[in-house]
Amino acid sequence: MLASVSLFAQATGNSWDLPANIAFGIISVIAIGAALRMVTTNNVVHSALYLLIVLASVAAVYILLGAEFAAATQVLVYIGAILVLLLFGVMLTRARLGGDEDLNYEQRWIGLGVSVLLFVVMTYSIWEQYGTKDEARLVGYEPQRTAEVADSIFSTYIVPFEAVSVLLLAALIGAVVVARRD
Amino acid sequence: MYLTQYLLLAAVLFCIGVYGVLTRRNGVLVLMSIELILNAVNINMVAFGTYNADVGGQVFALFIIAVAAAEVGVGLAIVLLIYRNRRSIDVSDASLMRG
Amino acid sequence: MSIFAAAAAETFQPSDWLFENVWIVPAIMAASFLYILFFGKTFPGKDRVHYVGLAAITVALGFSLATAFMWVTQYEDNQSHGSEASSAFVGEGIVSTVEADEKEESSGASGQGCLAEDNRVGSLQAAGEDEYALGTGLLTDSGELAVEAGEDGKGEGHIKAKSVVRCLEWFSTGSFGGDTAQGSDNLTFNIGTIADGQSIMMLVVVTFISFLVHLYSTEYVKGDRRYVHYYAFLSLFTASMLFMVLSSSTLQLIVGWELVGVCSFGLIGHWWEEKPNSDAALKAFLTNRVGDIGLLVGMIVLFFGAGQTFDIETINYLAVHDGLSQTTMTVAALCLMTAVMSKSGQFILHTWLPDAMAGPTPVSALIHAATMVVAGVYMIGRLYPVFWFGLTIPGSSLNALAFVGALTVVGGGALAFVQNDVKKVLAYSTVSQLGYMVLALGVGAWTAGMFHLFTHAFFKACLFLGAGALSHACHHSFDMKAEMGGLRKRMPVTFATFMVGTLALVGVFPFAGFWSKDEILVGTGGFPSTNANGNYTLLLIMGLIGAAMTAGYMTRVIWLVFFGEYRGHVDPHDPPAVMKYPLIALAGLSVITGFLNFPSDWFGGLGTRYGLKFEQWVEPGGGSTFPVIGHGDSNLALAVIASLVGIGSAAFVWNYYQKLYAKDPNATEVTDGLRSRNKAAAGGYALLENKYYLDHLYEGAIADGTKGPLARAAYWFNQNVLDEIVNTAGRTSTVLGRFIYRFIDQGAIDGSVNLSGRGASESGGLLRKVQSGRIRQYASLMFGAATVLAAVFIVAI
Amino acid sequence: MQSQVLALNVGWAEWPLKTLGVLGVVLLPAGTTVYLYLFKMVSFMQSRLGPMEAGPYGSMQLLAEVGKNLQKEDIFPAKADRTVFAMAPYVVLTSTFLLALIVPFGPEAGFASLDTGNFDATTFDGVGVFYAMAVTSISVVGILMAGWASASKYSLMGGLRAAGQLIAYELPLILAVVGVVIQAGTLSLQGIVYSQINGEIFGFGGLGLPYILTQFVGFFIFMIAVQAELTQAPFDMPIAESELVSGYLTEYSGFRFLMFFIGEFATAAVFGFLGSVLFLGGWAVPPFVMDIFGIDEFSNWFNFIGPAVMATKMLILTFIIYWIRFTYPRFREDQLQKFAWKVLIPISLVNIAITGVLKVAF
Repeated sequence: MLASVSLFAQATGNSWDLPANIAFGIISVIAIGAALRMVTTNNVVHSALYLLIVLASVAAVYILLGAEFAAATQVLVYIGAILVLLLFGVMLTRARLGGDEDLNYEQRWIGLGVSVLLFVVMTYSIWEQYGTKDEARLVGYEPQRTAEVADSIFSTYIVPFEAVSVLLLAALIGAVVVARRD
Repeated sequence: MYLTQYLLLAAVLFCIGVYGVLTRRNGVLVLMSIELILNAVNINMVAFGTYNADVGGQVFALFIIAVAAAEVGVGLAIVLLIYRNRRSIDVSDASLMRG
Repeated sequence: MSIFAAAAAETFQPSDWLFENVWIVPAIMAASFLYILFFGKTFPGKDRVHYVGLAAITVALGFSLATAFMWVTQYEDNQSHGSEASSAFVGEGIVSTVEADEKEESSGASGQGCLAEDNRVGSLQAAGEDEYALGTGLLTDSGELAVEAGEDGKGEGHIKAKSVVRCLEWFSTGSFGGDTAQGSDNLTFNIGTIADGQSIMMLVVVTFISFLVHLYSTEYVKGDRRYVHYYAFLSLFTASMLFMVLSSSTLQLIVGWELVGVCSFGLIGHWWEEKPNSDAALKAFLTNRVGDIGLLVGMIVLFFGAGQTFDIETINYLAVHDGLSQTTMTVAALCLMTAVMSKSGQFILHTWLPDAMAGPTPVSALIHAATMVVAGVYMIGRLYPVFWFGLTIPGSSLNALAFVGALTVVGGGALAFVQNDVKKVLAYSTVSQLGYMVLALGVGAWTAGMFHLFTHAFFKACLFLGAGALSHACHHSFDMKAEMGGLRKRMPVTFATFMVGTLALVGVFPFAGFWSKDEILVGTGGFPSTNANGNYTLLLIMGLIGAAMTAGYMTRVIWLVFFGEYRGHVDPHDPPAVMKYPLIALAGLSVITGFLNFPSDWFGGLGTRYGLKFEQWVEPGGGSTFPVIGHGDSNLALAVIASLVGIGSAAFVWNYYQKLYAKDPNATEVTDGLRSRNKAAAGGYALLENKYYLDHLYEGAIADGTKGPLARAAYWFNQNVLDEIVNTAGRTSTVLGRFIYRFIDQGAIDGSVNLSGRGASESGGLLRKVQSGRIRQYASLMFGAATVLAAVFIVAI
Repeated sequence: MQSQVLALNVGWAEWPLKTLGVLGVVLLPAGTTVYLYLFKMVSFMQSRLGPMEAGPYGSMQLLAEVGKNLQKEDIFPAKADRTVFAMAPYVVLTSTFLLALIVPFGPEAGFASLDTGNFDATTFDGVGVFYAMAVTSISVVGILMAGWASASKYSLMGGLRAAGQLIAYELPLILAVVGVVIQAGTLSLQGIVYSQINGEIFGFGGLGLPYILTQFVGFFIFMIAVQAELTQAPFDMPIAESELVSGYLTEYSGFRFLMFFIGEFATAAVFGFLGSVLFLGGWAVPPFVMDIFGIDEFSNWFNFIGPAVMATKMLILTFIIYWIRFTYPRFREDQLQKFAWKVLIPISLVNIAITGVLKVAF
């Protein structure tokens, strides 16, 4: 797959658009398909594994957007920690093998209706605002350097950073307090 | 390459996440759907960051990832607590706050 | 070679890894403190925790000795290389010298980045002129000191070493508005180290004494209930003292200053279960707080005066080059003087120091004799231009600092006569000796003051550790009248070392105190043909009286402790080896350290070659950040007079006790002596016994005096003013309240409240049906509503 | 733009070669270490006779083992979740392959560079080390999948234990590397190699400055954490044969077991590569050796010598790993967790703090 992308990259004189578009297409198809399966499958663990695919695709999207540090963080935190935690949670509660018929709410039309409505509204507004207008083009963007990210975290965004660190501590303590057995 | 396509991908994932939140009975699955929503938001963040050539988007995506980690930690703790008390993590059963 | 060369002394920049990284020494001690603090209790066998402290202090001592060695080596190397260069400068005259100086300055400044370059270079032209004026050998209007270096020939040809400053940015702030020394709007606070003769000298003194005290304490506080705590504090103290000594900014100095204060507090109150000890700790702490306020205010004054900088070098530079107004310096110096008076036990804030003897004796040796109490003296030395120009009495060539010092010399010495506790005698002696240091700094004999600090550290530590050995032997008592006497034969080593320490303290040739005290007396310039800076005849006499007193009370101690009959009831012996060897080491140093700075015109050729080494090594280089300081000529006649005065006083006291002994071997004082016969003498004794009533003054007059009237005034104000207001308000509101209740509350408000309550209740009943308690339904509603809202916005906009 | 997407800056013709290269980098060291250490060294160490029959001195034993496993029947337990069961070993191997992808074997010898910014060997920027740490954590998912899909309580317990252990030791692993990153001032693996070449020991540059000298605390923690990440003894609690009958591997056999097995040894080798890049100077030889031969670190020679140097260093590090594996008895589960959280993590945090202070000070 990536080889073909690379092929296109050379064929089009290293123009970025085509290979990136192809890569994006493949990634988004995988992501959307996995996401759909994730919310419809009858097996909790399968659902978590489909989430894994979605998360990995999102990491690929980050790389496509030049945000490599975010991509690595996505893999490290989401796949390495959050997903494992979720799998833990599944296995500690209801790791039933095989399908589980009552995973979904009976009246799923409400959810379907709300999300379709939401989708229509969002798509409309996005298309209206950006569409295929010229100013919405991403051309010749540079990958964002890790050093810049670090610098801006520790200067411009130092206050949110500290807030997040306090939040993590609070969540840690909170999780322990909530889940401990006594 | 258009910004639009990333935003649309994010919108699709977001809506799927909302559907998951609204239809799943299992608490852990609800949490997973919320993660999906957060990821959709993150794509937007990073896409706009790249669009504006500003690392701010990426930085906030990182913050959201950190917050998501905290959220999953606490959320799972709550789910485990519910499971321990009721032997079930069906969120439909947890309706003690009925008016 | 003469005036000019000395006025604009050439400098060189020592370069060595060690000078750049002296911060390692305090860092080691801080690490040791943290280690002991966190792991001390779980250390394998917590009674062996001293290994950690000892290891750390040994490494630190090695580092400081290496640093000092490197400093001295570089200095000496430069002398041999630089002599031709310096003579070349002489040929070209003053202008080239100043230019050379300027080059040195600017390169030094740019290399370090601590000083604002433009600031410094910009004012150098003026500086050069100043120095020219100085060079003519006159006192300038600003009270700067002119020195005639040509005649004594001491400073001749010596190229001073510049201090090695290394700074890192600590933190920076937004703009305060206005110009700052850094040149930009943002204020940057640096943290850094200064390595120069003064700080390296202190480095060696502190680590060395601390090392010996660590060693000594292994035996002295063995089995103590807070052994771990003790060693943690020793490490912290050493770390913070070194931090203070090396600090390159006044902010950092304050941090170190307060940290040593905390350690002092903790160690004085080491045995806090006993009330007097914790009282003493509190007293020390509170007295120091008085000074600390002065310190803070002074530093803040300097901060703004010097264009918003805490950098010591910048402040000194500005002080020397008229960058600070006379008023600023006077105010700052007066405030800082309070701090010095409290920390360094100057008269009248010295009262905490004798009480501080409640702490363990090794601590007294380390903190309350050798190192911490000289922090004030050190600060004067560090910010010398500020003190020197700031405290100069306007319209005269006299300096207020000197008078404070001289008063302390005599006042502290007199008190030492009436103490029965051997440690308290030593404590007052410390007060008195600190007075000498301040006196020396006040009269402009900077080197003499620092040298006395240096020698005093060794012999006073020797005496204190000796006192500790005595107490260790005599049932943990320091009462020399009740528990001691005749120990000469029972504790020969202690006696010998104590004797050496005493001789050094009294200033007997050739012990250390002789040289340093003599320099101070010379420095006062009160004696004919000493060529010193000032002309303080009165202070010279006070200094001599102080010398006589020192000899007197120390003879009294020696007699009461080591001669006569033994009056205690245990069998005292010399202490074990770990306590003995520190004593011997210190006694040895008390003999030889004096020779580091013996006058160059003594001992013929030996003097010219090896004399005044301390001065050359320690004295700061150049006139850029330091006022030109003078060196009096040594004077044999003055030395003889001072010695004779001491010996005479000692002989008098000795004779007194000898007679007493002949009358009754067990007597320690005459019951029918002068005091019972002469009213004036009795009064004087009572005055001394009550420590000039200072404690009474502080407690009775100041504390109680302000407490009582203040309380009464407050009570009156409370009763008559506040209560009246409250009562009136109360009465008014009662009337008003009744009115409101009847007409407004019952009618209008209650009515509307009831109405809204019914409304809420009924609408709640309607909405209740939505509240199913099902999260999913809530979520659907939330998302649905948000979507609808978004759709509305899209359509509307 | 070229440097942006790690996969796209490779000419298309290089792709098959690179794919083969990655396969080789993962499989060859795995085979070597298995043969050298698992078959031979342990036999010497434990004074017993190792495999001697297949080929001269048993040199064909490896092939025999592979053949044996390939021949075996591919068994799925009756109640197993077949898809997940089948996928699990691939997920574990994916982690290893992704890790091998970024190891630099020479100035330009590598499969994918994650470096961005300037490439003039002075300023390196990128996410190399961070990427390595991130992909390491993927294997946890594979292990949980294997444990759960086997439909066996031994497997499930083993999988949960393994995941717990891997998460617990992931932290010290990352934190130990942070010290190196601080000292090198870059996340890029290539940058770390260069900064070790250009380093000086008190002004003496002949040895460069392998970070094992300054970051020895980090190195120890790294090696211990690697040992635990590989679930090698003394950290082999998850596959404890005596109580969990091989943990999450219980139900695996034949080809899929072989994949896990290869994954374990290949990961050890790749961690060996990573460790030598981070702590032993990577593909470079000490600068004084370069001086002797008159080459510098940008020389093309290193694209050929580099892999050999790396292999040597890797073999040394994996030797240590297996040496410890065959020497120490197993930790108890609670001891294992305690060791990670109460010993390794605090020490590595202190190490980071001290490194930071020293970095600022010097």
